[in-house]
Amino acid sequence: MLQNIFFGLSLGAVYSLIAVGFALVFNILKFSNFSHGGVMSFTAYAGYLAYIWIFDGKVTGVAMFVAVVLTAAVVGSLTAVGIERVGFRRLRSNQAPVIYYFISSITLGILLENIITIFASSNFYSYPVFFSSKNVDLLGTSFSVADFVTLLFSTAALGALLFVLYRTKLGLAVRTVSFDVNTATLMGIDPNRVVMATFALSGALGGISGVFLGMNYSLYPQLGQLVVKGFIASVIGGLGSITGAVIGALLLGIIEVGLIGLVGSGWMPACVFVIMLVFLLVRPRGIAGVIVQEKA
Amino acid sequence: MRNQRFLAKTLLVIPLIWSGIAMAGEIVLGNLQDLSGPTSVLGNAVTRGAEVAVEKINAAGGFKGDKIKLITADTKGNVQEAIKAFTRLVDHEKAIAVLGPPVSNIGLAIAPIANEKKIPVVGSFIDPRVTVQENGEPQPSMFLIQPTSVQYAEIIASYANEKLGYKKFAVLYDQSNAFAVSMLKPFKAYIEKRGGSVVAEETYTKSDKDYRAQLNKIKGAGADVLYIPNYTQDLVITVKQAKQIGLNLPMVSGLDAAPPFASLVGDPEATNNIYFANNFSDKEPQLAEVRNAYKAKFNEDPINKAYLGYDKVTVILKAIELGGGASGPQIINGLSQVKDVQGTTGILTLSPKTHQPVGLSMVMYKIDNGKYQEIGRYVPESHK
Amino acid sequence: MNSSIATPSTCGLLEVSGLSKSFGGVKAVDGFSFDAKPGEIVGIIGPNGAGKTTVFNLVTGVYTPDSGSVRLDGVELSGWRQDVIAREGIGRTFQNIRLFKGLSVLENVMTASDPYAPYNFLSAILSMPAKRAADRQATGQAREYLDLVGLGGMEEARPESLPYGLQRKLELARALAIRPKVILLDEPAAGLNPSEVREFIDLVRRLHERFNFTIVFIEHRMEVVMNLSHKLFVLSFGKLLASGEPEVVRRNPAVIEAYIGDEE
Amino acid sequence: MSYLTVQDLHVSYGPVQALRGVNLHVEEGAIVSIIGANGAGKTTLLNTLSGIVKARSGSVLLRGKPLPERACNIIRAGMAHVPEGRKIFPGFTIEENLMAGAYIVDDKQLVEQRRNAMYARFPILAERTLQQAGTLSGGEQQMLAIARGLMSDPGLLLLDEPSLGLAPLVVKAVFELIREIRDKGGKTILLVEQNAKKALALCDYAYVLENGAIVLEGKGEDLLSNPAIRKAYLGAEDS
Amino acid sequence: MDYIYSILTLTGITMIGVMGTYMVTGLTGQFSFGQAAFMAVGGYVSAMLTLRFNLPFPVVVLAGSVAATLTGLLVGMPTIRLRRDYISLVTFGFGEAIISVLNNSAQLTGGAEGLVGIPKRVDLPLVAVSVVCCLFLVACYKNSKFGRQSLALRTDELAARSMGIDVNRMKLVTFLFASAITGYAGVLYAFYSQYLEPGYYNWTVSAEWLIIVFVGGINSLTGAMVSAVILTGLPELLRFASAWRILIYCIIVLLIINYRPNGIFGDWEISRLWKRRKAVQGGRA
Repeated sequence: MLQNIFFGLSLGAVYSLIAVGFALVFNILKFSNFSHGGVMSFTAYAGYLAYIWIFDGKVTGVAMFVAVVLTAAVVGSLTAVGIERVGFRRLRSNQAPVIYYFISSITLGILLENIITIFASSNFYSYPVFFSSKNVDLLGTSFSVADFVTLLFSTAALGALLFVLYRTKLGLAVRTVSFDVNTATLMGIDPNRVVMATFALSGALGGISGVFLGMNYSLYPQLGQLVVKGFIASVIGGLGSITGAVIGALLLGIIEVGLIGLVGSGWMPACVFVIMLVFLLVRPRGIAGVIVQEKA
Repeated sequence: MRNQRFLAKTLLVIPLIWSGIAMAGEIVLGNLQDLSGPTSVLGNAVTRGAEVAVEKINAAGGFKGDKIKLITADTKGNVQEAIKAFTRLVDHEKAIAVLGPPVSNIGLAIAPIANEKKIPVVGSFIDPRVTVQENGEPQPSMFLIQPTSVQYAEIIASYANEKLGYKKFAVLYDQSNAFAVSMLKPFKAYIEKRGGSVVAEETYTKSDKDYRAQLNKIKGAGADVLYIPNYTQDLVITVKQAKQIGLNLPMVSGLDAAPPFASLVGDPEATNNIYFANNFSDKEPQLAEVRNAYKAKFNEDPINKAYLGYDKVTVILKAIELGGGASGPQIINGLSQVKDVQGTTGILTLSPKTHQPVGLSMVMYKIDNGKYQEIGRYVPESHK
Repeated sequence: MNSSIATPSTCGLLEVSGLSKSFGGVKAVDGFSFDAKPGEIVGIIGPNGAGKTTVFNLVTGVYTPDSGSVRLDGVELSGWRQDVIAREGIGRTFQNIRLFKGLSVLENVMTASDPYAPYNFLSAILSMPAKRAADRQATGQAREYLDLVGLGGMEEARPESLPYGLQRKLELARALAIRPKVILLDEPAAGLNPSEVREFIDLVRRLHERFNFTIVFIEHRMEVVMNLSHKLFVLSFGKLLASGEPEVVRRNPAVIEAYIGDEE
Repeated sequence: MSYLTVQDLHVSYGPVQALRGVNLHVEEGAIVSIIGANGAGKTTLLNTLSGIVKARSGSVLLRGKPLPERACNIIRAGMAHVPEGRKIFPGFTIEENLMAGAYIVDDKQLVEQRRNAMYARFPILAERTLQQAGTLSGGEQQMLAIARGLMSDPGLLLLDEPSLGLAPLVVKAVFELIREIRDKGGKTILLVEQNAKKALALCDYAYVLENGAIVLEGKGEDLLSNPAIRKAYLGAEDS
Repeated sequence: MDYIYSILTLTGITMIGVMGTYMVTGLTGQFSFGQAAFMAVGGYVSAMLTLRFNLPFPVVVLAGSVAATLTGLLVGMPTIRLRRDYISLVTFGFGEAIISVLNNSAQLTGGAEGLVGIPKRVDLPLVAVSVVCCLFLVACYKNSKFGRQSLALRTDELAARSMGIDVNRMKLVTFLFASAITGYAGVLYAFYSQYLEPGYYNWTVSAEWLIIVFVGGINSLTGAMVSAVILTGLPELLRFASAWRILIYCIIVLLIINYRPNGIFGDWEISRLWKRRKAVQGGRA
């Protein structure tokens, strides 16, 4: 039982990084950003290339891990900012309906995935082993160092994000724009720069997720399709809410693992659907909906 | 509106201009592969292997003086795309034979068309339904150059059961993956016929990335061995997570455990005590030339699908020789007569009754602490 | 002075009493009551933020009132769904024109009669005679309404391509087409220039003469208010401040104060 | 010298003319109010000044210089806008709202200093710095909005209907506050108000806006007794 | 010529599938992210009935469409009132659930290995006739009170309600009709390709259909159809570019979304040409 909850949580931790990157953009532009999946695939490979071309032989172990993660985060930021420029900037100045952002993001996701397929897909790749593969036993559950690091790093990344959002001027600007663009402008905040910054943050998270996915699951172009888990989690969590996305992701992880134990893995997706349906009927605003309602 | 009409007209005209017309003295082989979909790694490997073969033949003056032209069409891993791509290769590019994909679903989808058009497809789609119809007749145009999933699964099952002495099996497979599913049923049937049993059967689907809950259930089931007939990227996750939860069972798998699998895992302790059956042996002399040519051209090691791609070209050319001409029906005729042809993956004999190879052995390997050890070719008694 | 407007009869058609609604602790409407007799034209005025549009939204079911009742012809409507209330016979226009952009001018008006169109799904997809006849009739009626408001000949235009004044008229035609017993106009003259305002007043009078329905409107252009209304209700801070004949109301010191503010 | 000069400002929303050639001047240190009925174009005027709405033609000069092109830079030129309906950030704490107001100020010490000054001036806010702003009462929200507007220490403060939806006692407090901001803070204030009497009593100079055009202007106390004001609000006496 | 035929046939089937997406997204503004699942339901139900009970083709066609409609009812009833993003999530989840059920009921459906042995009952003429018929039905629907009310509620739900339109009911009716049409596309596909597999119906197909509708024009059936032809044909034209073709495809889609924000056709319909002519004639009379 405890073991299963732990599995669920660590799976949820992976999902939550994705979901938060996803929710960040929703927070500002109010659409589900499916290009986030493309960013994850892209950065997973970028991190790998950085390892092969730059860091290999220079650093090892944890230092290598940090180097790769940082590179991926930077590449992710740049990619996401580029995506905003190519896919959404014009739509914003045209004040296009949200639906167009959505379509644009799906197309960009496919585009990135395809770029990887063209350049990197006649073989499998994987990251080097960053950590000792020893298991740690704790409270009757056993988990690997990599798992632990994933959990730790996800928490740290989310913590850093929350710090940025709630303790820095940039975060203040992001939250302000998310509430009302015009009023934010009156405060002297440039919405374009805030949107770019948001994409950069989201991209950095995408980069970190990408490395984790690559590290745990090896590299292949469709890696980023795991973005759908982020989508589910952030909708359950209450769209646009960062904490909601985290809770939604952890919940999704636990539910998935729990269902595998209960009904077997074959029926799991169908059961997840039914649970999701019932949940949305009972609580159409998602978990964090309470907070949203209180605001009104 | 005028612009749009112009656009539409232009779009309609382009395919007519782009007509592929086969040149005289040229043999056009179609290559139907997944270049951009979920199994693009496999499709790209087949393509590169085939390119190596074609390049080698053309460099030596072509096949009986005719240059070989390989035209590759992408299926996106999607059967509807595959149908379009296949008809294009045949009707438009005038391919006289097609190198099939290593994916059975696509084989199943194009079989009716290939039969109708009498264009042979030589593939590595292991689902026996691709090559043999429900009534027991062979699919006239479909040929397989590696063991079927039944043969393949039986080779693995037989080895695990008879050579290694395992009785109680656990299985973990991707329920949404046709390859994995097709490798499961015959395996179970073979094991159960021999008095063994499957004590735990767990599944996952394509979008799942965490199998620890399943592995944990398997852990408590008291199995001797774990059978994992899945794609490479899944195997990587499986062994890593098995180690994490302290599941120390030996494992048996298909050729997806072949290199670079162990190096992808990168953890010798996790890749321990794993047996698998592959199509080829690195030690066999016929391989070296292909491997070197491949490495020289693409600067990477070929994976097993690349050898199969190479062999598909070899077999088709052999069939042209045997059938007496380079037309679809002649090649089909020739393919039924393929006997004792040396391929990179073994000595091929195709049965005219099933269009499947007969008595093709596979090469057993063991991974010990991340190191591959070749055990040798194996074929169960019942296949001989 | 408003002799051209038909005299209303005596019993109430729309009776709203004790209407209250708060949003997050702020009382937007607080026990407001008003009534309109058949054929009467009633104006609701009040300073910015007094809750006028909220009253309309409560009457038409956009919001559910916290308390109070809305009765049309003696039937209690509060708590009903918006579309049911509309079908009961309350039509409305909006402060910021809300036309259907994907539809032509004609189709915009037709949507009003569509909920009653006497044909089923099967006739619709097969374009059976019943459907065609019904649509032909609906088209005819819609054209009539368009002619009435002066939009004849613009049936196929897109609403967003019309000048602003015509968009207001189109919205009016669309509201008329549901054949309401009561029509609620939310700042119908907003954004119109003075000549358009005069034209608009004439138009409303003409329509009223012809259909003799009840009109309740919110307006801040005093020209419109004074020219059209039989009766005025003044709303301030969600509460009824004054009511009665227009001339009397506008001399009411409390009303003047609410509008112009108090002095020290 | 005229602190703010608006010349022949025209604004349209699509086909609707919202402002038709507005001219006005605001002297340094003055309180100038713009009064008019609902829909006369008062809010549009302020939104155009602060760049949220783009003018079709006309010019706006602040201390003789044209305003920056982009809306987000206008506050840097020394003009802060307290929008209609207050628009405080409801999910933020009071402290965060003030910080948002000081977004353009980079000097942390300065921000802290100003924040403390605001708390000193608005004790009601100081009591609950960590409370969510959305839970404040209307009057408190208005105080917060004004305080937020002052955080950038603007030379000119635009106030849009500060009395909207507030009870008379609270309105009185808000108007006293506005006077204090001018008298003690030395700010120039452009006030848009519907509450004409209050606004006229407070201001030095006033403009009456009707249908997007200035119809009347004069000193506050002069207009206060002018019967035309009533007409602007409640229509012609004789029609 | 077979090549052209097969492309035309499959394009025709896609066109019918896209009609479903067009109705849900173009008419009522909902975001169906699992439209392909209805195709799966239609295809599998009809194919299984044929394989197990050998029912005549017309009967299974009907059964397939009805099954898709009933599934639509099951999904639509509880969810149609939810807001847009939730509808996309629910339809998405539904699509995944259908795939998992198909994979998991291998005895019935063949599971991931797919269903083989479906007789060939569909050819180009039948598909062509189907496209014309479905187009007729959908165009009539759009042009009826149902279409008008759907379009009205798409642009402005509040205003639509105030016109007496029962918004939820109208959304549901359109959703069901779309399910039926998409289900029919599924039947055609099953009996053309003679092979079905669950993996084909995943969300990327639904997403592709959405892209098609948007490229064609936010609110134009004509546009949706033209863009279905172009965007399913385009990859064929680009085959010479093999691996690059999806890339080119994406870039073209992005250019259209960015530089022609209402899609190729906006809300223009081909029937307007005809209407205008009639209006001109009417004017003369």
